[in-house]
Amino acid sequence: MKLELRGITKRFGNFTANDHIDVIVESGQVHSLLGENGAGKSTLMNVLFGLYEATEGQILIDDKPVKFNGPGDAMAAGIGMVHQHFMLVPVFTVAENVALGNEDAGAAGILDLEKTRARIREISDRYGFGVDPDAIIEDLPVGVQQRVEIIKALVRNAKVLILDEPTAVLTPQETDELLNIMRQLRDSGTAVVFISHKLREVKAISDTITVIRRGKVVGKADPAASASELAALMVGRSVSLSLNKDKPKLGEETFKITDLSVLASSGQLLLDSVSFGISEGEILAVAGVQGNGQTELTESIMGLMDHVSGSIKLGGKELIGRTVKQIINSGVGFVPEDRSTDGVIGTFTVAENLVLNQYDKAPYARGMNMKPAVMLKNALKKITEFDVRTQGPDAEAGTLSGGNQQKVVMARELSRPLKLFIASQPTRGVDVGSIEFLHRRIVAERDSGTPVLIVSTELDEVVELADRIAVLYKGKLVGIVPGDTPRDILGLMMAGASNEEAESQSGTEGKERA
Amino acid sequence: MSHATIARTPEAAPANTAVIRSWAAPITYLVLGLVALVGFALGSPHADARFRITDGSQRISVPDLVLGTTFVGWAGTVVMLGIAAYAFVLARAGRKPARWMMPVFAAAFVISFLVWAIGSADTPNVYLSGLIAGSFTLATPLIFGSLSGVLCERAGVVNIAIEGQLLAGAFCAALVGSMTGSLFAGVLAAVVGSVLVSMVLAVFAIKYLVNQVIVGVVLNVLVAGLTSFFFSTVMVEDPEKYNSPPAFSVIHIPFLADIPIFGPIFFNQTILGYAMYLAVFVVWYALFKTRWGLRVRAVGEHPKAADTVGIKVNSLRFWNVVLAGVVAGIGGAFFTLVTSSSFNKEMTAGQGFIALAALIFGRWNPIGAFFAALLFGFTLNLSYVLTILGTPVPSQFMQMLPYAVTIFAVAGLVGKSKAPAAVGEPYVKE
Amino acid sequence: ACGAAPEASPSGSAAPSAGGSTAAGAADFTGCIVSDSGGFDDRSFNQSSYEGLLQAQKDLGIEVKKAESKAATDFAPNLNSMVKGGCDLTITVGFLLSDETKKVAAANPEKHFAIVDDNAIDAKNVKPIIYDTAQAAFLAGYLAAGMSETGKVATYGGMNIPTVSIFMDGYADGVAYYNEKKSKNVEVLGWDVAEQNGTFTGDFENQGAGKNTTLTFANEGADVIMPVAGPVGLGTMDAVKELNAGGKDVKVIWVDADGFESLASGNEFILSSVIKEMGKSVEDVVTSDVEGKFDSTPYVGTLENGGVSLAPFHDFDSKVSAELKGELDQLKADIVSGAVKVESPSSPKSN
Amino acid sequence: MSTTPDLPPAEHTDILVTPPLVPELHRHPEPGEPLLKRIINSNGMVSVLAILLSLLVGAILIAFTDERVTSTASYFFSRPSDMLNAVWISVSEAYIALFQSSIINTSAESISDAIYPLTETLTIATPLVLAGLGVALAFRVGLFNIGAQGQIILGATFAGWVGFNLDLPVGIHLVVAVVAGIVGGALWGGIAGFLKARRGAHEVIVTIMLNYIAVYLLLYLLSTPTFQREGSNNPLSDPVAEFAAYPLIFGPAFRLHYGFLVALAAVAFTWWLLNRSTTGFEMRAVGANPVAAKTAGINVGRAYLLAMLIAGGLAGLAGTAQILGTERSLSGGIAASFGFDAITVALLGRSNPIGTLFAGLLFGALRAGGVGMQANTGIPIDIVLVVQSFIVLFIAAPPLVRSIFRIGTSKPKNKKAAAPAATGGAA
Ligand SMILES: Nc1ncnc2c1ncn2[C@@H]1O[C@H](COP(=O)(O)OP(=O)(O)OP(=O)(O)O)[C@@H](O)[C@H]1O
Ligand SMILES: Nc1ncnc2c1ncn2[C@@H]1O[C@H](COP(=O)(O)OP(=O)(O)OP(=O)(O)O)[C@@H](O)[C@H]1O
Ligand SMILES: [Mg+2]
Ligand SMILES: [Mg+2]
Repeated sequence: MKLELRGITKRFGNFTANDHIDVIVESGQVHSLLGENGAGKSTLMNVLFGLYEATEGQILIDDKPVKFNGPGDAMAAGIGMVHQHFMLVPVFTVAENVALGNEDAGAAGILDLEKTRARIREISDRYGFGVDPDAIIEDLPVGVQQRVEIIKALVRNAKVLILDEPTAVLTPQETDELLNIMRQLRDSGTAVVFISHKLREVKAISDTITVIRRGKVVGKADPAASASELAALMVGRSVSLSLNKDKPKLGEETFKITDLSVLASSGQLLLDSVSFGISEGEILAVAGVQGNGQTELTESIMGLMDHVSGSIKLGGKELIGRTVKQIINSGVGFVPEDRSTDGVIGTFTVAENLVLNQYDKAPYARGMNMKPAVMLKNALKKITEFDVRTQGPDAEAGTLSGGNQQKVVMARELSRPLKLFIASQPTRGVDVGSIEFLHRRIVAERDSGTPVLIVSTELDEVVELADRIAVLYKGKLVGIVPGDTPRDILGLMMAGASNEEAESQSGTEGKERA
Repeated sequence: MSHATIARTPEAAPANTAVIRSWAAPITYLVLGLVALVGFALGSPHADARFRITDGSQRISVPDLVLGTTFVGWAGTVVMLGIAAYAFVLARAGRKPARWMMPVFAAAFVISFLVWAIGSADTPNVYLSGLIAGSFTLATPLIFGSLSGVLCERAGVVNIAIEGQLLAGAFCAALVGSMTGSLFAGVLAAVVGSVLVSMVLAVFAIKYLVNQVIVGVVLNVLVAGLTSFFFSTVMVEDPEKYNSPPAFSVIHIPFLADIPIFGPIFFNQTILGYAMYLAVFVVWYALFKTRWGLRVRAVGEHPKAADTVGIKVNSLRFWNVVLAGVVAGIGGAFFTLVTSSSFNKEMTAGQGFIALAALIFGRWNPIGAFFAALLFGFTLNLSYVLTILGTPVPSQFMQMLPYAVTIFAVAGLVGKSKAPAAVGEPYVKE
Repeated sequence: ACGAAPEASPSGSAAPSAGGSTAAGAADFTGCIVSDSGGFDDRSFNQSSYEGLLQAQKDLGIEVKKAESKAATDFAPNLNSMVKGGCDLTITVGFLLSDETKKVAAANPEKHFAIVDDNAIDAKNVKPIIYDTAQAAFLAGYLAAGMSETGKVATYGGMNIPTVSIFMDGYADGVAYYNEKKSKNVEVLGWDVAEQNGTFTGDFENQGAGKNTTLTFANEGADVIMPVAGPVGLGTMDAVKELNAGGKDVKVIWVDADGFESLASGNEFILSSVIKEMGKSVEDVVTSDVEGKFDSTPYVGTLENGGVSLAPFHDFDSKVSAELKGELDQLKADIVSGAVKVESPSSPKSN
Repeated sequence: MSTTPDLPPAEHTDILVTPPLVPELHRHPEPGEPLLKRIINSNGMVSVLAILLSLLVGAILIAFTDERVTSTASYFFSRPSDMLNAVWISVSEAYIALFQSSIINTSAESISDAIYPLTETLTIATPLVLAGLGVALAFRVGLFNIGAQGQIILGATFAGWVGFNLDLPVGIHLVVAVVAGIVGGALWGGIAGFLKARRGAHEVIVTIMLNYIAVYLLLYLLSTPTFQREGSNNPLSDPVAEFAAYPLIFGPAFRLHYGFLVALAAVAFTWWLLNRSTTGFEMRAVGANPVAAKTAGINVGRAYLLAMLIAGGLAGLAGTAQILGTERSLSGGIAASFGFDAITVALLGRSNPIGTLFAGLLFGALRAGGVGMQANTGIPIDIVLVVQSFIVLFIAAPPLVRSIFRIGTSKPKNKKAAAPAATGGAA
């Protein structure tokens, strides 16, 4: 099957997200789309999948024009899509999610999930997914949810499979497995459209690469080209892909966690006797697949979790048992992992969001009375300093792009004297240029003598920033290793191996590969 | 390199869990147990409470149940305090209260309370079957209303307009029923009236993206205004012609209707009464066991996900709201074709809001809403019965009983209930 | 829809003045009425009073205006707009309007007012219209006790307020009097005179509650039931129809008007009614004002002046024994003469 | 300013309107839109049109049920002018009465008679605005407060008790009574807030139930000697002491009392609280995104409790407007239906204090006008409910009004209505 997009244009209001895009996707190929944040990749795929209606242009299948009135039509035409943000109903089982929209039903529409279960098991076995059809989605780790999305597409016999940033939340190992699955699919004749910001993966898997910038195709790239060439094509200027930071000047170990355990209300241990410390002027990065306790680690430091035991000391003072407000006031800066739900309030203005946890302190308030003028002045300053792209301090934060929302949170947390700085996924969804900037700010905070705790699923970022790396697996601290530990060892540790095991294992594997 | 790292690990054994002590349940049990001790055991009126199961008009005759208030009060208290103590033991050990504890405790409490209350009355003697049957009758329109709410909210549309739907149904049933003299036409008109209300809700909420709470609240006012207006201008002018609808008669199923207690509830109802049971079952079955139900729930939880698999979110929502109108319309007809013989201004008297509470209390589940409405009907009926038997409690406090019980149940036993995730959010597609 | 146009209808006379119509020979008198929050279609005292005014309009050709109150907040504006609208006599219905009537009457000494069911105003231009309903209800209680086969009779109210509980007091006292006379032990369900506490549906709207309450009464063995709850009583009628269809023998004593005449259906189960002649007394007050004989002495409806009465038995006439009829007549005479004292905490107090 | 190479050069002169740092996505205002067109397309215009449309709907109902219209309709085809005439007469009569009883009585003989209707409008608007503020405030915190009715009742009960039971010096008596009213309402609202914060009990259920309980509680109290009027056993209290009542602003000829100024002060207070105070910031944050609020150190439960306390207090003030302002003695109907109307008022006012003030005034006018219309023309006051509802529906759906009148939009579509999504999700 050959799929052709011809002259696709998509406008939102008077903003053009896709501008006369031509792409041809052939079966038996992995076709990658590269482009910076907001370039229009997802939009293009949503048009192709019938979720958005193209403003102009045509979609052709095997040279015949088709018209999709909705995803249903696209699926019927053999197109499957794994969305950047999962399209799974959290309270449904795997089987229900897979069946949805394509249900087997008996008389009077009575559901028959048996066939679906069988299909799931079959596909799961074929690709080694290990997915239980009766598991509830919200209980599953993201990696498994990812597979459920792929199963959804495969069950519908997709001839074209679109994968929009599928690797953003996977471990290196899982990523490798996914790439293997993609190869299997390609070899069985499926056309795969792959979107990723991770140039390494793109280079490894692609047969064809199309680069999009500001909604336009700027050309094709050779998978053999170097990463910095690809980056330059994407952004339109040369980008420095590595951060030059000085050696840390360690001070006192002012932040210390001892035997920290956190329980879910079900009694499950989310963190299991975790102990470590961070010195002034040091960045400790926590690596690990999502769902292994990183979120709970940061949230329990912030006083956001119930059922916490052990000790968290900052400058000798115990944090456990204090309120969130007290903890913030004792000088802890916190960038939560999900900026849109935890970090900013979408219907508040940028200016308000910039003082979200400082609103009741001087100079923003005197007594109960707030001072909007001071807030505004602060906002103008921060907007310039952090290069927040917004229509102004009065714009609602929800209208900002994800990257700019992230900058608002960073600006808020980094602009007061801190005794500890915690950032979860500090650059998630941020484009290359801004990553550079934010990383420099984090390092500057370290250099001013603040202990810094970074949590990131992005291994590149961890390696880039960390002076030391801690790895969490199923709530346990697997080990703490130096910042320059090789990636494959980290990967193995993230899968639960201790650092000694990982080193020996990666040694043998390295040899096999070589 | 094994994928087992991500798959669920069923062997996730004790090593991965620890003790959480939750004292909420034992404390609640203890407090209620002490209430029972002071009220029902120590405060026993030392009389016999007589429960009549049959009243002689049935084929089957069952002897009266006579219970000593002192005995039952103490027995109940012992059971309740026993459960409370056991709950403390479990909590200490970090274990959750056993599943049977809540229902057994609730049963002990209700039985002791009932025996105490009847025993304390001037006439310590009650017709139990009538008490229960009356509860069902009072609950029937509430149940229809709740089902309407369930149908809307499961699809992601808030339905504050249940009151308006019921009232519109009641009005249309009375008007058309009177003019045609036909029960069928009356019910049909009720359905049409209520569906019209639904459609306004659907159009404003889905097409014009107006906040659904606003539309619902306003629709209640609008329907109250319209029906009162036409009541004053049309019905009052000639009540014989416009406001004397026929009434559904009771269909008495021989033999079965004579089964003590259950007979009158299940086998001695009007068509609309039987329709209520059917509706509860059908809505439950359809929501949870059919293709349609799966889609409806998906749309209410995550409309975009539903859209990506080709489900027409807004049209499904629209038709669900309309269907909700059908169900509420039948409930509305119940007011004028079963309960009473004519329409009256604002005669639904806030029952739509009670239905709303019942559906939240019932956790958006038809069966749950059924029992929640029943609890309400039971306490309401009990308050009537107790005043009839004569109690020293002022009538105004008896009238508060069902509302107070609902608050207790919601605050003490139910706690948070989780609405469908996307309820209230319009779905907009680019 | 395509009838013929009336010949030469002079424009202007086609539209009678709004809100009321002028009958031939209109006296230059405007009689007005303000309801309480029950509204004029309450099938109770607002409606009866309004009907009395309409009757006066018909008979005397006066001009009539009405203002219905939806809530307490409407009383003042309604009353004001009546007074400003040139009403000579304004009738206000219910004790809730007492304060407002007093105020407006004081501000407009040249206008006349009458207030139904309230005796709290002592002013030259306000005539209270009240009823000693307990007297008639006493007869009804005696009748109910005499007719009950189960030895249990019942009553319930809409709300526990004096105008309602006075019926219930009289009824219960009548039963007690019967028991005393006959050494019987007929029980009254739903009202306890000593405690002044009993069964109330909580409002005057929910007919379902009336029906349910009545069914419960029947379950507990009552076979004569007196609802004192306006339209809620229609729920009792529905229940009684159902009960009789199911083979029970349950009768109703209606209140306010003669239910046998006023109800659309179910009147075959109306044993009798406790009549409160609101329509007639309102009409009388209007008539005497038109005739220039307005005074402010309270009108108290009693058995003696016929302001309250026990309605005829109609269909039950043959079933009420002559003996019982005789006793009732004697009882009525005794009450009128004062030989039997009927007293309720809610009875009108003379002031 | 070289960031926008794709703009036509002409626009560069206009660079002042483009704030710095705006990316290329920035939407430029359409140049040269004529003023008239902008007015026609504005939201204010939509509101006016919405009111007109609603009055039209009302007119249809009035005409439909008017006897003169129905009788002339029978021969419509032989002489249509009669019917049209009758329609005109019935509708214009009704609306003139509505206007004359709510704004200015143009046929009055004295100035005081002429402005009397306006003072009535303000009088009725007083409790509407106050209770509306309570509902609006709760809305902004993500709580759907259906309980204003019960809160008004409790407020009136507390204030009334102080008013007719205590004997306090001039000045102090009123203040104590008003404070008692606030406390009563706050207590009732606070129960719902407390149960929400502590037990997660759904505020919709709790407030609905508390409304009923308040009604029966009041009826019970009115049957006790403490509350019942001396020498009467009607459920009616003594009037409040003269010095416990709000003084009348324009003397005894008008009902308008100082409670109206209290309402204006409450609008200002609520506006300040929500928009300028740290507490308001917390409450709005919780309403907009409780998770983010919690992360920012805001105590969500406390915000719920506080919001319901204040909302209840505002509704309690509405109760004082009733008991210390217009009614003066306590009866079962003291709250009328203000608690329920308040929900609509708050929603129409987009949960914003100033909006609520205007919505309350509009509803006050309709209510006052409706009473007069009914008294003068016999049209049931229920028509006012119908007109009110249509106004809210039309105002909430500008695209509908625009499409009916075929006018363009001046704002991007799909702007969500004011009430926070959290509220919808809650129900
Ligand atoms: N409601 C809205 N009104 C106006 N503009 C909006 C609105 N919502 C989004 N935008 C615009 O759309 C963009 C946000 O889209 P999105 O969040 O997908 O971008 P992104 O790819 O995450 O951005 P970035 O490149 O910063 O990571 C922003 O440029 C913003 O200005
Ligand atoms: N619903 C929308 N409304 C308005 N603008 C939108 C909308 N969706 C996307 N856009 C705009 O289209 C641009 C392209 O967005 P898209 O999500 O396609 O980017 P992308 O290339 O997938 O980026 P990323 O790498 O961050 O996923 C965004 O910058 C945004 O400005
Ligand atoms: Mg993006
Ligand atoms: Mg994307």
